[in-house]
Amino acid sequence: MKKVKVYVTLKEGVLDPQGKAVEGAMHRLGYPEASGVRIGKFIEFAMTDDACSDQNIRELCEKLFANTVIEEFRYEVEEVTSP
Amino acid sequence: MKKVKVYVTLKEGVLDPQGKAVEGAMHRLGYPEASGVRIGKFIEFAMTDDACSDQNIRELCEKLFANTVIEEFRYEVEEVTSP
Amino acid sequence: MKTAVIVFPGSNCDRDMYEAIQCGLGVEVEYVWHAETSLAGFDAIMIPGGFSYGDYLRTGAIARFSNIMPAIVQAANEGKPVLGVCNGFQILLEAGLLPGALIRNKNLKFMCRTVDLEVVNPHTMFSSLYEKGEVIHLPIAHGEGNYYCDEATLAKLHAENRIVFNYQNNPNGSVADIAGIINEKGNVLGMMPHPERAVDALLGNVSGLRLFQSILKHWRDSVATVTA
Amino acid sequence: MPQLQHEPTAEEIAKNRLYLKMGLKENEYERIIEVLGRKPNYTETGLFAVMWSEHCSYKTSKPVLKRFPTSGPRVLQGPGEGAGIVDIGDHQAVVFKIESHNHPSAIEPYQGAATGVGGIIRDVFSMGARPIALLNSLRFGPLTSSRARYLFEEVVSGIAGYGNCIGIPTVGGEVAFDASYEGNPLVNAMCVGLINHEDIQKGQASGIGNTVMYVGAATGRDGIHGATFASEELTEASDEKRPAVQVGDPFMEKLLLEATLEAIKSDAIVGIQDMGAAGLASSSSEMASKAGVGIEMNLDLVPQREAGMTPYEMMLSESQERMLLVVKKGREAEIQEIFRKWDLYAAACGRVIEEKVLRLLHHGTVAAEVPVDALVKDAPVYHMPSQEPAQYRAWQEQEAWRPEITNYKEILLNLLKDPTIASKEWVYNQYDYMVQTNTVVSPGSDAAVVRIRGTQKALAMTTDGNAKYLKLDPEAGGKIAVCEAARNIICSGGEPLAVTDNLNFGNPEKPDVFWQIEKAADGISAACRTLETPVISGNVSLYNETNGQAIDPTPVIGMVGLIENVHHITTVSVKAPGDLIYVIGRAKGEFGGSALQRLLTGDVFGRPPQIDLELEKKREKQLLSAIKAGIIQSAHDISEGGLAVAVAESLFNTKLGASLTISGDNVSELFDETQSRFIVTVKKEDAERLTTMVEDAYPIGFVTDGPRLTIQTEDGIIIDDEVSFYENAWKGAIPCLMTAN
Ligand SMILES: Nc1ncnc2c1ncn2[C@@H]1O[C@H](COP(=O)(O)OP(=O)(O)O)[C@@H](O)[C@H]1O
Ligand SMILES: [Mg+2]
Repeated sequence: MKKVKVYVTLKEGVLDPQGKAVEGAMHRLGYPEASGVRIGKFIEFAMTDDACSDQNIRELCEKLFANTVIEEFRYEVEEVTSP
Repeated sequence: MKKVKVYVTLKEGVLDPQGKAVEGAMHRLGYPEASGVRIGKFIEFAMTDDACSDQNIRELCEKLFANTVIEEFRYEVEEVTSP
Repeated sequence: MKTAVIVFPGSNCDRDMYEAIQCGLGVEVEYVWHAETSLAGFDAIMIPGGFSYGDYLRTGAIARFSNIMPAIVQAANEGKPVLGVCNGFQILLEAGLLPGALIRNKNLKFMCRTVDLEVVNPHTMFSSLYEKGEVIHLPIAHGEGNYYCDEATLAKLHAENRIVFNYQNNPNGSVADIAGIINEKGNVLGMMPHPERAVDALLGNVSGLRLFQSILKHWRDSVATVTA
Repeated sequence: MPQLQHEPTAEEIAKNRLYLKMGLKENEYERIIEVLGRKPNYTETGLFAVMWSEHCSYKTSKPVLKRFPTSGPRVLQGPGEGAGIVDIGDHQAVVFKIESHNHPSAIEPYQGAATGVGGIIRDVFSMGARPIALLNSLRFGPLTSSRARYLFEEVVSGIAGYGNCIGIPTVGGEVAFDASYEGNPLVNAMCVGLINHEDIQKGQASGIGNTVMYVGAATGRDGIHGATFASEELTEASDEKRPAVQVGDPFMEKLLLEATLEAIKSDAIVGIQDMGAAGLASSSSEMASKAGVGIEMNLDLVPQREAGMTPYEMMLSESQERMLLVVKKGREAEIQEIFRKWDLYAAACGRVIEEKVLRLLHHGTVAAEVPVDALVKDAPVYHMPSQEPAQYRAWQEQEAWRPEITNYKEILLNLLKDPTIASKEWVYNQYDYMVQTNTVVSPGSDAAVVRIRGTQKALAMTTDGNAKYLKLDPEAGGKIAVCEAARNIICSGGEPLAVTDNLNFGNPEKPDVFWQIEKAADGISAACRTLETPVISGNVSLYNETNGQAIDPTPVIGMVGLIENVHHITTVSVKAPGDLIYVIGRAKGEFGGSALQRLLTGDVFGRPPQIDLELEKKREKQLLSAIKAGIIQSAHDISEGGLAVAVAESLFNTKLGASLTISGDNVSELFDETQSRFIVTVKKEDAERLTTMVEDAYPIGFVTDGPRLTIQTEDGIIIDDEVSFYENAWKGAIPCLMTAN
C-alpha cells in the first residue's frame, strides 16, 4: 500500500485572491513580515502498490486534481509500513 | 528569509465531504484502488528570519490558518537560498 | 425545437432552466440525467447552474467526468447550441469546450444580485435578438465567477469577437470584465449570469428571454434552410 | 449484558456517578433504575442522558409550551412532528419550522450555522414537503468587537454555503447586534416547504414487522452528546467539547432531499424522521413511542464511517444528513432502488416490534434494551420556580423618559447607521435568494414573498423579535414580537396563517430567567390567540449564557402568510411622485426600549411600548382589505427607529423623495415606537377610499420626484437633505464596520 500526497497550487501569475486576503489578515494579526502568501490544496490518499504508477498519479493530477489552465501540481509517494 | 509551508487537514473522525466526493470521482475515472481520500489546505508564504519563530508560526496556525475545533495543522520551515 | 436540460447530482437550477424553456419560451424540454450517454434527438443542450458534486475540489471538476459528457461534446461538434450557465459554464471550461477558468470572486464571497451587462456581440445564435452595446440586467449568483485566461487567450477572444457579454461594473474580478464567451464555432456559450432567472414579468425582469428566443430563432432559421 | 472492555460497567457507572458527566441528575438516574428494574449499562445511560436532555425532552419548557394555542381551522399538523403544516387550499399546504444552532455556532461558526440550516431543511422534507425558502434570525455582539465580526462573517457564510449549495433560496431574516450576545451568539434558521395533502408523512413506526431503514450519510463519531451540549451553558471549558460540532455536507443533503421526495411518492413508506439532535437514539425511540410500538435494530447493519464504533457512539452520534425510514415489509428493494439512483445507500437495519422497547443488537448480543416510552413520553418534566425580578417592577414604575433633540438630521443619520437598523444587504447578497425562480419580493422588504407556481397564490414570510422590549417587559415584548411579524406579512399583502417560535433564553434554573420564559410565552400566546395565528412548531434554546450572564430574552417569531392573489403583493418602496403618504395610528410618545433611547443613552430602561391586541387586529384587517382593494401603492410598518426611519427606508432604492409636514411633538412623531402603526402611500384619487377603509389614517405628505427628504414642522423645516445622504449611511454602515479592521 502506498500513501500519495498531492500539492496543487495556483500558477505563478494567476491572481490568488484568497492568498491576498490571508496575507492582509496576517499583517493585521501583527505579522507584517509575512509576504507572498499563496493558498493551495493538499490531497492525500492511499493506493494499492500496483495501481500507484507515476503514469497513473500524473493522469489523476492532470485530469482531476488540478486544472492546468491555472494550477500546477507536485506529488510524493510514500511507502505505508503497517497497513 | 524563510519559506513556510503549512498543511491544514481535517481532524481524524471529522467528515470530509470533499474527500468523499473526490474519491467517488477517482473510482469512476478508473481508479477503484484509491481509498481514504482527504483534502486539506496548503499555505505557503515567505517570512523574515527574525519573525519566523516556532511560536509565531504556531500562533498563526492556531488563530488564522486552522480552526482547531475541526482541523489540525503541521508546518515546515525552509531556508530560502536566493531571495 | 427539443431542448435538453442536463441534471447532475447537485444541479439546482435545472428546474428553473426547464421552466424558463417550457413556460418562458414555450418549446419542448426534457431533463437528461447525467448517467445517460446519448443526446440524440435534441436540438439544443442546456447545462444549468448549481453545485454539481457539491463543487468539491473545483467547480465543475467532477461533473466533467460524467457519462453524459461525451454526448455533450458530440452535440457541440455537430454545431448544436450548447448553453452553460453558471455551474454549467464552469463545467464547459473544465471540459475544455471553452478556454480559461473560473476562480473565486475577488472579494471571496458568494454574491447574489442583479447586474448590468453590455451585449458585446449580438451576432451569435444566442444573442441575435439583442442590440450591440445594449445594456441588459441579469441576476448573478456565484462564489466562483471570476473569469481568468492568459493574455494570448484573451487576445484571441477579442480578435475573434468571442466575448458575448461584459459586466458594466465588474463584480467579481473577471479578466476584461468578461461575463460570457463563446467557442470558435459560435455554438457553445458559457456565461455566469442567469438568463433563466429573468423570463417572467412577475419576478420583475424579462431580460433573459431574448437569449432563449435567439436560440429558437436560430433553430427555426436553420430548419428552414434545411427544408428549403 | 457483556460490555466492551473500555466502557465502564453498570456498577462502575453507579459507583463513580458517571451519569452526572453525561448530564443526568441524581434523581433522574434513580428513576432510570426504577424504570428498568436494574442499573443501566453504558449505552443505556447514554440513551437516557440525551433523550432526557432539555434539547430533546423539553423537560423544563414543556409546561410553558402548553400555553400556546396550537390548533385552528387550517392547521393540519401542530407541534410534535418534524414541522407544522397549514392548509392553503387547493389540496396544498405550507410546512414550516424554526430551529436554533446557537451553541455550535459559538464554537465553529461556519459549520455550526451550516449544519443548523441542514437540520431544519431535513425537518421539512422529512414531512414530505419540498423546501421552498429559508429564513434566519441572528444575534451577535457589537461589530466593534473583532470576535463579533468573526462570528458574524462566518455564520453568514455558513448559512450561505449550505443554502446556496442545496438550492433553496434564503429569502429573509433579521440580524441584531447587542452586547448581551457577545459571548453567546444566536443562530436560528427557519425552513418553509410546500406539500400536497396526500404526500404528508409522519414520524411514526407503525405496522409490526415493517422494516426500519437507514438512509443518507454514514455514521461517524461526530457530535456525540451534541444534544446535552446544547442544554448547557457555554463556559471556558466548552472548548474541550469540541468534537460536538459537525461538518455539514450540503451536497449529500441535496441528494437525500431528492431521493426522499421521490421515495414518498411510492406508498411503501410508513414513516420518516430525520436524525437531528441525538441522532439514531431520538429518531428510533420517538418513531416507536409515537406509534405505540417498539423497534429492534441491528447496529452491525448501520452504515459506519469509522471502524470500531460502539453502540453508545452509534446511537448518540449527530452525524448530519441522515434519515430513518419505516418501510412496508417486502418493499425494501423498491426504496433501495430509488436511493441508489441518487448514489445513496438505504440499509435495512431493524424492524418494528410489538413489545414497546428499543432493543439494540451488536455483534450478536443485546447491547441495550429500554422501554421506548421511558425515553420519550415519560421523560421527566420540571416545574421550575419562577420569580419576578425587582428590576422589572422598578422599570414599570419609572417615569417615562422624554428625549430632547435639537439636531434631527444627525439623529436620523445615526439611527440609520445603527447596525441593527442599517441595510442588511451585506448579509443577503451572500445568499442565493433567487434560485427556484419564485422569489417575487427579495430580502429587503418587510416580508419575503414566494409565489406558488401554477396558482395565483403566494406566501409571505418573516422572522421577528425585538429583545429590547422583552428585556424590559417579557409579556409585552412577546406580544409585540408576534404583532410585528404579522404587520410585516400584512404589509406584503398576506393574511397571517400561523407561527413557529424559537425561545432563546438563559438558564431556566434561575427563577428570574424562568419568569421571563413564562411571561414571554404568555405574551406570544395572547397575541397568537387574538390574531388567530396558532403556533404550529418551534424550538427551545435555553442556557444561552456565558460565564453566568444570560442573553436578553429573545424569542424569535417565524410567521408565514397567504397572499391570495399575486396582484396583492405590496412592498415598502414608494412608487410614484405625487402619491400621498399616510400614517396609520397616532404616536403616543413611547420610548422605553426604543432605538432612540439606545442611541442617546447607550441603554434601555422604563416601560416598552404598550400594545392593544384588539386595536392591532382591527388595523391589520383594515389595511389588508385596502391592499386587496388595490389602493395601496406601498406599505411599511413602523418599528425600530420610528416613523422617520420607516419613511427613509421606503425611499431607498427608488430615486424618489418625500415631503412631510408633521404637527405635535416632533420627537414623538418622528422617533417614538408606538405599536400598531404603518406608513402607506396611495394615489391622490384613492385618498378618500383609504380613509373610509382604514380608520386611523392621516396624511403627512407626498412622494416627490426629486430624491430629497424634507420634513416641515410647526418650528420650520427640520430635515431637508438628499435621500442619498441617508441612503449611503444606511447601506454603508455594516460593510464599513466589517472592513474597518
Ligand atoms: N417553542 C415551541 N413551540 C411550539 N412547539 C415547539 C416548540 N419547541 C419545540 N416544539 C415542537 O416540539 C417538537 C420537537 O421539537 P424539536 O426537538 O426541536 O424537533 P427535532 O427533534 O426535529 O429537532 C416539534 O414538533 C416542535 O415543533
Ligand atoms: Mg428534527
